[in-house]
Amino acid sequence: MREPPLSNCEKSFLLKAIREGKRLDGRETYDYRNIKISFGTDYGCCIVELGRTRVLGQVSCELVPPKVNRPTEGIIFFNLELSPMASPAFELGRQSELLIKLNRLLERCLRNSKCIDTESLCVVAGEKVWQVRVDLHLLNHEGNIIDAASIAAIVALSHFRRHDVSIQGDEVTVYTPEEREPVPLSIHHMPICVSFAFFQQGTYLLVDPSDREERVLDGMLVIAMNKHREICTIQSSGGIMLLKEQVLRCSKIAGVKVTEITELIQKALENDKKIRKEGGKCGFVESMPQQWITAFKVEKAPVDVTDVEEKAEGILSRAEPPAEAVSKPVLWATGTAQIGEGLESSWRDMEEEEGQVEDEDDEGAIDDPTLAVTQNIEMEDISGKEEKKSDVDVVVLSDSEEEEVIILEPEESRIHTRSKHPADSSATKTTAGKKKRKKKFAL
Amino acid sequence: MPGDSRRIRGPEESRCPLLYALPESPQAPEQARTEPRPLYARAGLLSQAKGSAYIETGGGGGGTKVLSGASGPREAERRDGPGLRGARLVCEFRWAPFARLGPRCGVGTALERELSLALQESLEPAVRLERYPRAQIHVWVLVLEDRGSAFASALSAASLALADAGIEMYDVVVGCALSRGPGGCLLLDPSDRDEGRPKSGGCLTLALMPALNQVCGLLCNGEWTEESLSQAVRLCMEGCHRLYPVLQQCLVRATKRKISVPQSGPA
Amino acid sequence: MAAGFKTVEPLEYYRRFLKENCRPDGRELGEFRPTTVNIGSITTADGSSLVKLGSTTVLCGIKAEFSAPPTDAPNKGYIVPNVDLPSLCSSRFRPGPPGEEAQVASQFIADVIENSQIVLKEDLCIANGKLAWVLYCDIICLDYDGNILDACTCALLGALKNVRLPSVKINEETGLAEVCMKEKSPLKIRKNPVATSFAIFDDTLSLVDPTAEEETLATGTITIVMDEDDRLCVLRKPGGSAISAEKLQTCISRAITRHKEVRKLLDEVIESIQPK
Amino acid sequence: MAGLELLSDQGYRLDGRKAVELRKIQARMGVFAQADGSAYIEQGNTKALAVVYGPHEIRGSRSKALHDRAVVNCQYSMATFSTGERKRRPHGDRKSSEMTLHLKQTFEAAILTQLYPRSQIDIYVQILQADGGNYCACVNAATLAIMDAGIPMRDYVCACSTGFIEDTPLVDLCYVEEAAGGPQLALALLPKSEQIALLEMNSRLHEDHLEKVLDAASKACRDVYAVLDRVVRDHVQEVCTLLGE
Amino acid sequence: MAWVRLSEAEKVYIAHGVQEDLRQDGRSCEDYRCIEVETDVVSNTSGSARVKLGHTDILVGIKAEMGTPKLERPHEGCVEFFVDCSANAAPEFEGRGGEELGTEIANTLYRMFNNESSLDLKALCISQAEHCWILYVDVLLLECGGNLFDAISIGVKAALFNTRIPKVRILEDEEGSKEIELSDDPYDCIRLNVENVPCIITLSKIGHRHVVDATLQEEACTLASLLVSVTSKGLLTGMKKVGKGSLDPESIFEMIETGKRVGKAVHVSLQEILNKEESLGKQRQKVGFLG
Repeated sequence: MREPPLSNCEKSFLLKAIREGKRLDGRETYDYRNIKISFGTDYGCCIVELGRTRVLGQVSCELVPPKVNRPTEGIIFFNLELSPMASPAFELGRQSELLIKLNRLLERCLRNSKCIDTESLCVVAGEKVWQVRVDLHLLNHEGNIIDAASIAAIVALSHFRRHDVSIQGDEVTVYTPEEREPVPLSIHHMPICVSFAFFQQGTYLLVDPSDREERVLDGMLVIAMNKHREICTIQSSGGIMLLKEQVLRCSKIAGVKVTEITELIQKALENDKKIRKEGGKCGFVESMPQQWITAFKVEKAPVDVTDVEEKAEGILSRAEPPAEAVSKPVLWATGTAQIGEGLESSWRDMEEEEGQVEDEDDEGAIDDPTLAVTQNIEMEDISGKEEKKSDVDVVVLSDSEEEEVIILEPEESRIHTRSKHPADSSATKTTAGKKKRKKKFAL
Repeated sequence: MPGDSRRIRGPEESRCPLLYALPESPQAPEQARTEPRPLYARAGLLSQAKGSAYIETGGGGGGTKVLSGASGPREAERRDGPGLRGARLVCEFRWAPFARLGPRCGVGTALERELSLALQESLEPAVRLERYPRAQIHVWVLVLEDRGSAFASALSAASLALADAGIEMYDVVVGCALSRGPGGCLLLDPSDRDEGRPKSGGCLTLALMPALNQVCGLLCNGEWTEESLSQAVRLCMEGCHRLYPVLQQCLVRATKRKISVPQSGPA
Repeated sequence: MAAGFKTVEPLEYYRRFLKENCRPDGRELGEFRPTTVNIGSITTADGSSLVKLGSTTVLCGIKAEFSAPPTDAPNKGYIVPNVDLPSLCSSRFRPGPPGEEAQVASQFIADVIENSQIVLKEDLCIANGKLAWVLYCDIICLDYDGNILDACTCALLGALKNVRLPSVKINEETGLAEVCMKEKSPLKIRKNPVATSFAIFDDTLSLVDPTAEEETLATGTITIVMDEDDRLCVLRKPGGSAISAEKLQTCISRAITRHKEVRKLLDEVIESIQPK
Repeated sequence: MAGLELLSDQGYRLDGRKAVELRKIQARMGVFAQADGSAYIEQGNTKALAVVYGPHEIRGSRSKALHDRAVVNCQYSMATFSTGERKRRPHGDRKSSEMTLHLKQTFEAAILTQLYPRSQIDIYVQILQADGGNYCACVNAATLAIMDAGIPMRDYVCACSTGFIEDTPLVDLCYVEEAAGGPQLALALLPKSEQIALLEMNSRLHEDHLEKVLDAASKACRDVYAVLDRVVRDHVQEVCTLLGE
Repeated sequence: MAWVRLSEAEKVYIAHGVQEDLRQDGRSCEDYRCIEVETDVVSNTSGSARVKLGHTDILVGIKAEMGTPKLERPHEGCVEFFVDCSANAAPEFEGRGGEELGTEIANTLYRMFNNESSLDLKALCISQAEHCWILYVDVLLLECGGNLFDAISIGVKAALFNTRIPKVRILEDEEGSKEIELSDDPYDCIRLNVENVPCIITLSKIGHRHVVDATLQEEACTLASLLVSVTSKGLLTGMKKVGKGSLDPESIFEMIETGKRVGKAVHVSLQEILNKEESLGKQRQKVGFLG
């Protein structure tokens, strides 16, 4: 489904508001929406909410052989999915331009900036390394996916714990969490994307655009930075012309925003750690505001299970016992048998006819002037061969089943048998074997 | 990175046990053969396809079994391209995974694609495509067991299926294959053993419209001299002519069955 | 006239027949179409069988190959079943990768293998942690006229019974496998699962072995897989109209009878191709 | 990073260039006869080919047409033998798709698309040999090809990559310098107005250095501009002589 | 443009011309257009060549990479063909549009090289069942002006001639573990014997006659053509009918004969150019796309 276009009136309203330095949700120009981070019960699972944009991050890992050109490095794979659940405008399974752009931005922001020590993921050089897979799912789309996704990715990675391994000789042992405490990944720094939206050819600038603002903007600039004010990625997009000064200004703002967000992330991580240590409850359910869920208040519907067994017994006793009489299969030929009969089907008459082996070379049918007499030829000359075979008695592989299949047509057969005999005699040997084979495959 | 979730997947890599087989006794020396192997053909056996045909050739210990189905003419899916004036013929040729000795064949290999195209180009001259503007006709060929000359049988089977589907054609296309042994002797309608012989000199598959004496498909590899190649083409054509009556009979029979006239010969 | 009525009101057409306790093709409600089994006809496969249920035709070919056993189960081999519904068998299928129905059927067959333990995966291991058999069971539908699940299950069982694996020795020195193609032995078949499918009409009537037409008109289908000890291996009822417990019990009884029939049929065929 | 010294104490780079020196640029317009515009560029060992078709009617579904401007359609593709290790696919992977997207953005901004409503302009670039600065070579080649096709633009679009090592910005990185993993920035600039058509940066660079690097990059882009301008003028002169004017 | 559309009148005009042995551009039926061949145009490949045949423009790059031999052929290296019909040649080829034609050409190349003598694959084996060279022959189609198969096969031959694979030594230490040492001397290399590498000659049937090296316009009036691959000695290593038409048997024999004759001539002149270029050595000015 295509997103319904924004009406001109809505557009001009939005732009006018931006010109006046106002935003629909009451934020200031450089304000972020509320960021909320919650963790799942498992390590490496989190939901990041940016306003109402929600991204679920999930990290998993497995042991794989490394890439040939980098034998001592682990592999990190990022995958962001935009499901129709987040917005009806997204189609499933199609690599849209937006998706490619976002995925590459994430890769560049997190992988190229080397925020994770990939060498620490190596188990046996050239043979086994950890492959870390970061799956991000957009659950709800209300603008600025990339910022939310980058936060979710780094939070999930920082929260994740992988199985511990030990190496003894060639043997690699992977310990379950019960055997050994899982180990966190070593993270060098935390790059976070900050998006800037430009309006009216770069005259106005907003931080963290919402979906409506995204639809009227002229261009975007994404800057990824860590709290040490190191820029990890810059990406301009959309068809606007920027000036150097604008870029520099944005990078200043990004520095401030990143520091705030990093603090928030660290607080959230510590908080979660504390809860887990104390053995408190964790998981998404805990982070859901109770008052929204009305289902908890519904009383349980009573299910009466007392007499289930008796009921079942009753049904069983009343049911007809399976019929004892079983139809007897008919063996057509070696390897072919049938049960049931009657009923015409297009495959069925095959079986009746299957004895009709056409061996035109053997019959010399090419030179045969009676070529026009088709339908019955084969049957008859088989009968001819049949006779022949018993006469000559060459290689009889297994003749017992053959008769069952072949339908002889007495009136005409004799005529043809006669006409075919001279050509037949030389070829009988091959035919006998052949016919048997044909029958094996009852097509 | 994401794998194919639409099939049930086995291990990443598996190897054919034949590779580890102990060496067997030497094969029987080849002999020149100028006669095609016996052939069994039957048209109109599938209940769902509009036209269908089954061909089985070869003897002893299994033969080449080919099943073909045709559907159409129906409305063309693609409206662009050069197909407006006549129908588009879409052909698919493939082997069942277990159709060949040796390793299990994968789906959509390069060879299958090449042969699908060759099949299409060999059938196109025979089908009166201009009678079905803006339409498309599908032909599928599935090789159930390949004991040599599978593509030649596929050509015949496909054209039978088209005829069985009632598509207008100029003639039935007959396929015939030939292989040349290292000694230079020509073997008509080779078995898989002949085809797979190391250092075999080459293989040729020819498609012929016998009534019009027009060659509508030719596919060959290996090393040939001009003379041997011409000789091979001639032999293949002869082979096609010999198979032609069988296919004709098969069609007549299928038609009779269709109109369900009780068996009373035209004589 | 009847043909016209059938095209315009297919459901009503069927109902008239069903009222008389018979079906347009002349069968009774509880009657299977003639079932033909042909085993061992594909010589290039290690085991094969062709099953026909009326017009529905399914071919199963099994190829055995070597592979390293899975890391989490070093004493097991693999069975890889795949059902292919090519456009050849019915115009309802598109060419290309397996469609929904083929995926569902493949999964169903995989479930049958897993639940019934038809062949123990341990039997397929050659050398612990080193080498194991992979059985690629490719089931191709050649003609689709309904009830492919029954046909596929039967074809799979037939083909598995036909499998002859060459003997394998591991060469001590080289560590490589040595295969002797001359000495072949059959697989050990532990269970004989047989499927029986029903189409449910108008929420009450159940027809056994539905044709393609009946499947499309039915309000629901149900497939029951039984083994020789009268145990349920798989019971598949994908949505559709509800069925009462009594009705279900009748279906199961029918499935038991069907199991006996098919078992006998397969045994007879296998017997006939046994080298004497 | 480790091992290789990318900038010697004397201020020379691996290939003997100075920090702000470009590689040798050679270019030719009008390489192919069948396309509407085409150009070939060599920047050191990076070789790129650009072909332009259009403006023409929209190909495929008409719903893609824009009522007020032309659709710019790009494809970035790398010859399978262009890289040190053979590439499996010429295009269609994530990186190439991203590059395609970037090219599209760059030229949507630079071409006066509003002059050709409801039509389409195809720009296809092909890397024949990759030795760093692929994006930049493509942009430069595409600029020439668009000019060859006679499609009006706001200005030349000149692109150049810049790295940053030991507090010195290095312009026009070659493959070895790129692979070292230091910060790198690609800039596509409209030289006259100093407007940035595309800015892309990777790896880690401290914010304080951003300005320095940006300055070096825009200087390099202006240098590229001088070369491209020369090529265009020579080409036009050549064509004029051929036409006998 | 991969193909053109012609009006009926244009087709008749071309067919009549062919009948008179005078084609649109003044050639006779068995004349080729001018072929430009240049080798060693992409420096990071093991061998490369660019071929220009009329408006057809082909770039072939060959890369030799180390790999493991195929299980069934442990004593041989392998050759992989890949044809990229890039969007440069025709907008229809954008995205996956060129794949169909690309695989068709690649499959044809596989077929024509599928014999014992075309290339000595045993020479590409380094150590049995362990290491071998895999030659990736990548063809890039830059412009289509008809007769792709011929131009590509000429390009492949020229690039194979130009290919230099570094020599390899296998060092074995006491424990039996092997190590592979690549020679870093650029002159210490293996060269391939291209004497038996075939060229494809496409014979297009127009009217009652057949022409070689058809242009796009001529291809548009061709119903059927025959690809014949010929070695320099006149051996035929493959044949294939393409197009929707059929051929009568007599014309096939004629076409085989013409193909063989023309093919031998093409090989002679190609070898001449390649030898000449080789003899110039380093003095040769590389033109590439700048000329």
